[in-house]
Amino acid sequence: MNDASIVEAILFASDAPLAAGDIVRADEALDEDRVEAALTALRDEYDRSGRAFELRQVADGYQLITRPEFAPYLERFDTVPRTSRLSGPALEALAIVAYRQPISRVEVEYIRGVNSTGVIRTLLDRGLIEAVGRGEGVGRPVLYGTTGRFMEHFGFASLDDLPRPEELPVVLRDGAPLAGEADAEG
Amino acid sequence: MNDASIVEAILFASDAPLAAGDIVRADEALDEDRVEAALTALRDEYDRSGRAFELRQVADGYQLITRPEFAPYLERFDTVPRTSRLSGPALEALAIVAYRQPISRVEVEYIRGVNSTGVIRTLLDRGLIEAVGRGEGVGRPVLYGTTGRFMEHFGFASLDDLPRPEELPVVLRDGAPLAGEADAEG
Amino acid sequence: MILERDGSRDPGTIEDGLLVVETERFHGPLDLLLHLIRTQDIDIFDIPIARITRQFLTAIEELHDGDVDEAGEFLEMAATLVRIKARMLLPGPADDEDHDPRAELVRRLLEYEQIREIASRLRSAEDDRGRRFGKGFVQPRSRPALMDAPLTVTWEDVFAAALAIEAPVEREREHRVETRPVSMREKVDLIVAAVTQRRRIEFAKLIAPWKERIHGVMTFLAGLELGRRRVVTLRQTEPFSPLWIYRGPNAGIGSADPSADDEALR
Repeated sequence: MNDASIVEAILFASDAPLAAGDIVRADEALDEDRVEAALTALRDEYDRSGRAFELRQVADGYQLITRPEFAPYLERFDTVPRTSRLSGPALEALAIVAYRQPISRVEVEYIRGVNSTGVIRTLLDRGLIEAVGRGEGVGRPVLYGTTGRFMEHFGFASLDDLPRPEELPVVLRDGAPLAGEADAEG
Repeated sequence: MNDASIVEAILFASDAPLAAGDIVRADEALDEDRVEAALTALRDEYDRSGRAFELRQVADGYQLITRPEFAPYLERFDTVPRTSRLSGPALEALAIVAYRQPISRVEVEYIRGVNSTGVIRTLLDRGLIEAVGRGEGVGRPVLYGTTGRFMEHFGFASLDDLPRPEELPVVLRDGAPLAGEADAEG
Repeated sequence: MILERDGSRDPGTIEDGLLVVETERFHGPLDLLLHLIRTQDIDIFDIPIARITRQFLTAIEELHDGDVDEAGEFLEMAATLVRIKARMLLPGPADDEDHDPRAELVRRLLEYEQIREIASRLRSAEDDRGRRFGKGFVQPRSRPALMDAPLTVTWEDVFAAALAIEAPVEREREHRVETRPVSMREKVDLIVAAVTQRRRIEFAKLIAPWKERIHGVMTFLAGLELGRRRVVTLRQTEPFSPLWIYRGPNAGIGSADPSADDEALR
């Protein structure tokens, strides 16, 4: 049983991305270097042999995932589970949390200009954000941050995959990316 | 896009077995003969290239599944949880059980606003909560409370030590009415 | 009220020189304001507050069926715009470059626009990811022996989760509060009738019969508009003291011509 086969079996049987550090637990003989080498070998092999799926890095984990060109065929099947898209308001709130984390609900609401209790609840329920601490000040508000599930939902390998404020067409006059001085008193 | 790749993508992404007659739906150009030929080609290819998974025919159709010889690795793997942390929803459910015990699953769900079967299962598996009795009313629901392991882990000598109850949201305060009871059990 | 913005449709149309906007298409007051500014090629650093305020008020007057909370957010913004407009008319020590009353609004608009751009990038990433599918069938496995697993959760984690829990009644309240639409016109008539009868009236009295905030805001806006047209005079001796509305020099002029009123109130 070679390393690559073991790693393949584990990725194949997993319903969530796995980090190299998780995969090593499959066997005492494995270590992270060997797992990384096996992952590289698998990635090359899937590409070379024209598999319909590929090995992809997401957040700090790896997963097997179909290549995008098969989407039109797969969308015809009820037995192929699909993740539902987020609503516009939910995406807006999520964008704010992603760039300004850790951030309280009230701050999100100030930036959006509208009550955001419902969308924050949705994002929490979908595991895209989580409570990461508590802020200073009155009521010590819960602060939110994004999760690994967030990375997976958008297919980001790391936070560096998020669009950078400076490459967006819209910038503040002084070029400061999303000035952090917003007081949340609304 | 060859037939075998399309069939592979579909079997990979489907959460239920598919018969050749189902798979033809993927593309107008396909027919059952071509699908059967693709299935045979895939089976041979997986065997020849030593994949950790195989094409298996079950009662309802075809499925991709890891080969039995990898079971020991998967089992080993399964015995080690992926994370030593609790998810946000699990933390929330634990907080509710801690402050409102004894409490039924339905009441936890009422407070959280979402189905909580999974997180309660996790907390039970973690040994942080346990069944402590049965409630009144229809179905006499199981009531949960925290365990000795919970006390030990968080370093509490007694439940009266749970800190800062005065800061809690009203719904978690001792004696606050659980309005969900009537609905949930009616 | 919050519907998906659909990029393929233009949510605003120019009609008789007025911008007609369906507020339902917008995620909130900032979204609407940005739309007004961007579709008219307005320099965001030099917003013509009077014009934008007029257009914004026109847009939210069409907010008839929205629920009260949502309307409140638009009205709050309307009040902010009117406040900025008023501050710009007043000469004073604060009236210089560094203290442009519009500065904070501009900062918020730009920040919001940036967020909107990021959200649209996230949408493309989501679409890309949506074309890739993970493993469908996963073999059933034995339950992990979690009891023996390490656990690094602290009590702070649990307590933070406890504090984040919201009252379930809030979430359950899904029924919509039906409110009669409140128009500026009706508030104008109310104020005019009041000051015709007795020369002056306290603002608080005018809004006392209603508990919804929308009545207060609309009455206040109507008062400001009538003040601008000098139909009434607003007096307040010091901040937070009672606000009095007096009959103004132009009382009785113009109200004879309802169409002129409508025009002025747009």
